[in-house]
Amino acid sequence: MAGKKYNTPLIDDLEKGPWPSFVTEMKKAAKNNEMANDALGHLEKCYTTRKGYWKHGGIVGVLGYGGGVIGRYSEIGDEFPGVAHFHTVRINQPSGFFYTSKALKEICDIWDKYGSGLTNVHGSTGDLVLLGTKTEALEPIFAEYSSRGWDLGGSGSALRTPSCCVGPGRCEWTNYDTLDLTYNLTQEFQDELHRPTFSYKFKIKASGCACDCVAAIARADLSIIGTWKGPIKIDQKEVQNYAKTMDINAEVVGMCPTQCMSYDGKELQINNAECNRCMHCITRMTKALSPSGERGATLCMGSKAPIVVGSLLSWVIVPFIKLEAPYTELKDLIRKIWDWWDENGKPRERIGEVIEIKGMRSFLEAIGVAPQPQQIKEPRKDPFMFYTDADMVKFKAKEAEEKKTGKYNF
Amino acid sequence: MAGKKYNTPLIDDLEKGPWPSFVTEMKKAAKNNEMANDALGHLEKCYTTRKGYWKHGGIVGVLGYGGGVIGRYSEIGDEFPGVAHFHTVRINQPSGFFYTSKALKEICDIWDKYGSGLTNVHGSTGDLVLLGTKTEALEPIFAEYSSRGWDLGGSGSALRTPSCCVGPGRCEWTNYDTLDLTYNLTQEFQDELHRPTFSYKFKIKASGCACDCVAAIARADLSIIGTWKGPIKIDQKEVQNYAKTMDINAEVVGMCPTQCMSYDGKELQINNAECNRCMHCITRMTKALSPSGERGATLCMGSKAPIVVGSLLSWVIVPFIKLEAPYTELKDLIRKIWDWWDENGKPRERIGEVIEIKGMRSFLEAIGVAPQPQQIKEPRKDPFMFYTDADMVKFKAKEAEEKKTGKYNF
Amino acid sequence: MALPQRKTDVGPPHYKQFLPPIVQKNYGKWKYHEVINPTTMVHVAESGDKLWTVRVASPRILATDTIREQCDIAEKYCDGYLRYTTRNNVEFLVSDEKKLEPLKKELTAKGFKMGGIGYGITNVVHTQGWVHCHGACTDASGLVKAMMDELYEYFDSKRLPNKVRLAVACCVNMCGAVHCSDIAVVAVHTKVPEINHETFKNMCELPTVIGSCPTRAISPDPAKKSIKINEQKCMYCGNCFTVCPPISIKNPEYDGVAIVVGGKINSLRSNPKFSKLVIPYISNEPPRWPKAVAAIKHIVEVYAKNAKKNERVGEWIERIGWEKFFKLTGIEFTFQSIDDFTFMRDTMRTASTFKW
Amino acid sequence: MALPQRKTDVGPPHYKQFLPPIVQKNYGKWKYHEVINPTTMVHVAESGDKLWTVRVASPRILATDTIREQCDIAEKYCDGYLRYTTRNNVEFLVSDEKKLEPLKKELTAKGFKMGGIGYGITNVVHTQGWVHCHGACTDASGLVKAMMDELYEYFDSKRLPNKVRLAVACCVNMCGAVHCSDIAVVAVHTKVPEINHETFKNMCELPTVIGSCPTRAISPDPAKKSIKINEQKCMYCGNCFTVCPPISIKNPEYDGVAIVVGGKINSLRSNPKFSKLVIPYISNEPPRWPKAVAAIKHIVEVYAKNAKKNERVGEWIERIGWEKFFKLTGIEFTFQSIDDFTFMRDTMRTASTFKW
Ligand code: SRM
Ligand code: SRM
Ligand code: SRM
Ligand code: SRM
Ligand code: SF4
Ligand code: SF4
Ligand code: SF4
Ligand code: SF4
Ligand code: SF4
Ligand code: SF4
Ligand code: SF4
Ligand code: SF4
Repeated sequence: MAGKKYNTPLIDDLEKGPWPSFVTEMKKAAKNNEMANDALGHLEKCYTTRKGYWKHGGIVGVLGYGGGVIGRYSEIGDEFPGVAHFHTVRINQPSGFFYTSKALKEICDIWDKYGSGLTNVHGSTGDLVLLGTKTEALEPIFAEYSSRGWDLGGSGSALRTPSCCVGPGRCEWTNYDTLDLTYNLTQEFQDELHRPTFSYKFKIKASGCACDCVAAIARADLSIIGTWKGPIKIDQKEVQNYAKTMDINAEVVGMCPTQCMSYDGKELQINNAECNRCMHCITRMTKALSPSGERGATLCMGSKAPIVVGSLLSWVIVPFIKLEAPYTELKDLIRKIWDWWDENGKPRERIGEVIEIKGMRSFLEAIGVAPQPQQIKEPRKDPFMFYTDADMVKFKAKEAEEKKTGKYNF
Repeated sequence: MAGKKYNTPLIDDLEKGPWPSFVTEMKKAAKNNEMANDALGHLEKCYTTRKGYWKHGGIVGVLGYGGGVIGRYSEIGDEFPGVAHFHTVRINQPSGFFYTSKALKEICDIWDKYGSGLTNVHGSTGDLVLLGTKTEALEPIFAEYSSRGWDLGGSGSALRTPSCCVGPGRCEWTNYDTLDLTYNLTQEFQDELHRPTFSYKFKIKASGCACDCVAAIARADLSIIGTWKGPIKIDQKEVQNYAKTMDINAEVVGMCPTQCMSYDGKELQINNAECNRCMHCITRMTKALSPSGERGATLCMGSKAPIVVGSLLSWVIVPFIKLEAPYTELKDLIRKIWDWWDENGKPRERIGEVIEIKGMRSFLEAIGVAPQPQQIKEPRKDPFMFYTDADMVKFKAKEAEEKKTGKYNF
Repeated sequence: MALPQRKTDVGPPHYKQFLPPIVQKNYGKWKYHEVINPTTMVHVAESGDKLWTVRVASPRILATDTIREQCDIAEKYCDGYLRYTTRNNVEFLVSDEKKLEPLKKELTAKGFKMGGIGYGITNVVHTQGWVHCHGACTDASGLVKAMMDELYEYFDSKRLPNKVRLAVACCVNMCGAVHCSDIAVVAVHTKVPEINHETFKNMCELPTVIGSCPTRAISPDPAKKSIKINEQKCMYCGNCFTVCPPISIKNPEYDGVAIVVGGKINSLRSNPKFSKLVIPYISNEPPRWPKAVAAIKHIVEVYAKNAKKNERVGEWIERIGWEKFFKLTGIEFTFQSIDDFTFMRDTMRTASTFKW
Repeated sequence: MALPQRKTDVGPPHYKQFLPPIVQKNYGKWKYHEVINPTTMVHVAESGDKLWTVRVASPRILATDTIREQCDIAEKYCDGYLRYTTRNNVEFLVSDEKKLEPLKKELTAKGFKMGGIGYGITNVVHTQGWVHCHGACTDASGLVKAMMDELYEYFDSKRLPNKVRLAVACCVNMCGAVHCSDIAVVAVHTKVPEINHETFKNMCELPTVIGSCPTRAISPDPAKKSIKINEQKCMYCGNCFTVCPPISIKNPEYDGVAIVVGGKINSLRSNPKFSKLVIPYISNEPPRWPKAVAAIKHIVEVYAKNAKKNERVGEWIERIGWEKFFKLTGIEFTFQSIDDFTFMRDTMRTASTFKW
């Protein structure tokens, strides 16, 4: 099969050194695959001229779906026919990125048959990305994968493939079942994932605790961060064990953001009412400290990359929600969120941007969430605020009541 | 003289209680002054109806000046003829609000002759405000005051009356002569103060140290905050004296924002390289601690009240400037600032707003100030930045130089 | 009598002529000071000279006769010198210790109130209100009087963890720059202004009016040769009314006051801070604004009980967290406290780390 | 051969079938873990069961043959189970301690690189670059390879005060969400795009193109039935180019990379933070980007030397102050570091309290 052998001195240099080389991977694939081979030559040309040659993606895909494939064509397809078309196919990964070798090998076999043999395991959103194929291969690829229980992930103005941290699969800190929630939501919203009808993309990411190992707070429109309501349990014996190898006051107590801990060399104490559950102490002394009480998550909303109005981190919307199958409350909320976004967002406006434009109140009222100080770092600074007629009625009624009782209710 | 006696039950209530009563003051004045008397009745009416009756100020003033008088008319001048006109005259206060009784009494005598006998000592900007007179009295008032060495303060789109803290007059912490600087600048910019030619108001306030007793950082377009370059001198004997009545670790060391202090019960130590000169320790132990080394000020720019785009605090422009008469460097800088503002500001845009619109770089380059990390709390977050052609030439030249020397200059 | 010859651009008189001799002598050479009690402090110069300051409350609106009284006292005890502070108190500067007690005695006798020095509450920065400004949605002097009557003990005797700076603004122009106060009152309108379309065309400039609106709520109404206001966007700042008289915004029933807290000016310990909105609306209740006053007092008391020594209100709140502030004070958290203006991005919380 | 029957909306396979038996048994019942060394950690379940994890570096671009190799190893030591991490490493999960050392031996023998656990540097989150994206102003995979070769010791052995998360974005779309990384590279254009007016009218929608511009630099050019770009306002984000092919922004000479630092994701100790710009421009220097790599290494080393244990890069910098960061690293402070975008108000300093 092997086509033209390209001279690739620049990228060859990237085969040296201790870190595994993507160039080596490309060469591996290139041995039996013309597309991969041309991708090598194509890349060397980029390195030589310091410039990319890919064109804007055209709209390609599979029947009945509006996403899951990123169309890609080269400007210099004549020179590198193997990458004249070079579309990627996004396969929705299983929750937590767990696989069996059997499943993975099957994925590989199909991909070798239809594509470049190159993959991204995984893409930044979470998909298993199959890197580079031709338009005519898309339908066969989809038939092969979907018949074996694999589906495409999201792209375009749609729900994007939800993703999560390993959670209960291998972590002592998770506050809900991140794997199940992610699976469940993905199944629930198959239509929204495959058929773009949103104003823009919508991402969901689920982390089991404040460590946020899937970086939800920074790159998901809906960021689900596990947390708890209850005191931190302390195993004083284990504290003593840590004390043997750790300066508890410097490394833990002194770094507690709320200064609610103390350690006198004998006993560690936590004023739980002041603890903000940042997880620092727990991560540093996992054998000695653990959350207790009610488990659930904080829902945050709106994070995104900088285009157009600057990066956003997700904002706390619901300070605490219990997350247990079938997750009805969360699903209802998500639907309300989408409804509001649909009504208020212009094309290419992420939900965070729309909330910024329309105001948090409009959003919270629409989804039926009350204002709570946990949603903010600090209250507004400028006296430029809205009062609804209903607000005024409420304020006046409160004052009338106060007049009666003689007691103020600020 | 006394006119109609008004029944004023609501405001009469404000004569009770320990705090000195402005109503009592108004009544005092009302005894011999019809305008003050009508002001009383007018105010009672406001209290009764919960509504003000003043109209927008018309343009009134004195010949050759564009400011210094705030025109004020009542909507209900028929009912209260004494306040049908009720303009205020702003007298430029002396630096630091120091007076002799002789001077003050003279001010009072003139005011009784032409006005309501009511004053504000002082207005929020700093002027000695004469509260309420008629249009025809303005020229006589001006002749009387100006001939005795008093001038009007600012109003309108002009330089506003500069103001300062007591500084060297009675404070051990001042880093420059706030009184002299304020006097000197006010004299230098008489034309800008009296003849509005700016886009909007421009305020200057000068505090001798970070205590900022004139609140410059929050309410002056140019906020001058005294500071120093040099270590904090420590008198260990006085430290011991404080230790007798003060928990030095809790009240001083533990509250140092840079955590650069330590106290072992015997000696207080400061790591001056890490000190940010916040003044906390010095104010709490003024006998023991004092700044040393070079004295001067930080120049900050742009603070204002919330209308239109929200309140601003002043931004650091020049981290350090020496301030010694005749203050040539500062005056030149102020002129450059005004020139840039003049070129770039639309009517009713304060300089802070214009800087926000046009960008700090445009402003700093125009006034010839280099970028310095002291100007910012943290660098930009979004990768949306401008590069001039000159920047690119510079970057490339630097890299060429690095290639030659084999050493990077990040 | 003929008027004297007017002069222009003479500027303010030189301050030096108003400095007491002891100040002239020790100008810029002060060594330290001691706060003796809330009414008195002493500054000691490098020369060893001592200067006592007695601070006296002022309603800021002064009748000329009161100024004359102050002058008489200054003549008797201070060689005729006196000064006012940046917060509008009057200060008597005494260089002869023997005159200190007699001065205080006379001040007391004449009904002057001493205090305001050190860690308590001093005079309230405020604005014109109904006494003089067309824009006022409340009276400032009356509010101040009502507040200070209630908080008086913190002026003349009772101490707090640190200074608590109060302010009152009679409209959102916030002339007193109340936006960085420990606790402040801002008077607010709560209803969209009404426009007199008849007079509009003659009295107002369209671009100026449109440009005056912070939220772009105003658009032209060509049919009427006037403007229209988008009710969804207007937040009643009154700026349009300031630039255009035919726009009217005053509303006796619904104008009221809001309470903001946690601001500070100086840079000691922490950066200057804006005050933040905690109570969005209290009805205007002249002559004593009982609920607003009670709210302020309540906040002062909760602060006094919970803050560490030296912590300003805002520093205390930032240490414990705003959610805790609302809990401790029992103040209801409303939508109005959620920023939807220029600082929205920085004020929304972006972490699950808060207190319940 | 006939294709199998396609199905739609099956969604991903259920994760449970991919969980190793020990995980199924102890699912959600983990008690604690111990990081044994940078290559290995062990999780202990409430049941007492132990699960060892060996983490292996991945270039993320994997040939199917490499995946097969990983599968073979998993079959030999992990009953055929394996997982990938959120940062694209591969993890081998061992429930039988006896298999641990043989596994590692085989991994080493096969050239797989173990590491990335605990307080060091793990895989670099990155994007497509010249390998696949039309928008790329640099190559991401190449930069990552060059960086990690240089920083390799922090992956497999040398420790740091805390985790240091690196990322590379090949354009300001920042697909990897590098905007909250300890240290990241963002590729940038530095010149205003050029417009092919001929093709514009057929290929682009005017309102979309105008709306795509963050700085409102684009306005219609009716004469040409195209657009014009205000050179004063364009900051080369390329968003117009993304929505409209006739706009071209690639520039081999002037495209380059910027370095941002101090971001973080988790909420431990301090809130999540955005990364901030410290080096505005370094020329694109494939295949090894020596200056960018040297800059990153330099920052890592200064951090390693100066930070306290447990402090992330951003936490360390916030403790010492950004002015000190520039001083310690010797990085030149440029106008580009001064924010003139949406966070300008919050990032300018409003106090004289800084370090010289
Ligand atoms: C493949 C992937 C990068 C990777 O190498 O991993 C990727 C690739 C592209 N992203 Fe992305 N994005 C990918 C994850 C992200 C992420 C991270 C995440 O999802 O966690 C972000 C930041 C988070 C966010 O959504 O804001 C991201 C923010 C963007 C943006 C900016 C969106 C914004 O609102 O600011 C664009 C621009 C756009 O939508 O036009 C974009 C656009 C693109 C496009 C489609 C370019 C375009 O305009 O046509 C890229 C296609 C590249 C190609 O040819 O393959 N991509 N993109 C990631 C998806 C793989 C997967 O499905 O798993
Ligand atoms: C008298 C005084 C209040 C007082 O009781 O002390 C005052 C009174 C007025 N201010 Fe002020 N401002 C006064 C100090 C301030 C301050 C504080 C300061 O200067 O330190 C501020 C906040 C700082 C600032 O400049 O931003 C202030 C911010 C405003 C604003 C908002 C400006 C802005 O850019 O946001 C306006 C509105 C305007 O300019 O149209 C305003 C407008 C006004 C007007 C002229 C109302 C108007 O629109 O016509 C008021 C006239 C009241 C009257 O009838 O007497 N005044 N004004 C203060 C001047 C006395 C003096 O000369 O000493
Ligand atoms: C007289 C006056 C200056 C003037 O030129 O008139 C003044 C005088 C002094 N101030 Fe002040 N400050 C004066 C307004 C201010 C202001 C401005 C304001 O309130 O509008 C501030 C900023 C307020 C803020 O931060 O919000 C101010 C913040 C301070 C501080 C910082 C307090 C803190 O820890 O937060 C100190 C330090 C201290 O208290 O030890 C201070 C210290 C002092 C000292 C001890 C300075 C000295 O050595 O002489 C003076 C006596 C303090 C006292 O009264 O407790 N002064 N001081 C002002 C008195 C106003 C009044 O009538 O009560
Ligand atoms: C495997 C993985 C989750 C997954 O579902 O794949 C994971 C697994 C663990 N993380 Fe994580 N984290 C993983 C990505 C992340 C991310 C996301 C990212 O980097 O994009 C973060 C947020 C990064 C940030 O804050 O900028 C993250 C921030 C943490 C932290 C907080 C560290 C800190 O103090 O700042 C901890 C706590 C700790 O280190 O003790 C933690 C702790 C852990 C623990 C100890 C949790 C546990 O008990 O099992 C796991 C091993 C830690 C280790 O590798 O050192 N994990 N961890 C991810 C491994 C990526 C890799 O290949 O190296
Ligand atoms: S986010 Fe929390 S629960 Fe999830 S893997 Fe990381 S540490 Fe564990
Ligand atoms: S979880 Fe965080 S806030 Fe709570 S005690 Fe531990 S370190 Fe302190
Ligand atoms: S600002 Fe500083 S120098 Fe001026 S009076 Fe206040 S404490 Fe003294
Ligand atoms: S001036 Fe402030 S930063 Fe400096 S040592 Fe004193 S308290 Fe610390
Ligand atoms: S705050 Fe408003 S109402 Fe009060 S004096 Fe200033 S402009 Fe007038
Ligand atoms: S009151 Fe303020 S917000 Fe409302 S229309 Fe007028 S200017 Fe705009
Ligand atoms: S960061 Fe930009 S260039 Fe890189 S993959 Fe994403 S969209 Fe493409
Ligand atoms: S490159 Fe970005 S800033 Fe420049 S014109 Fe295009 S969209 Fe606007």
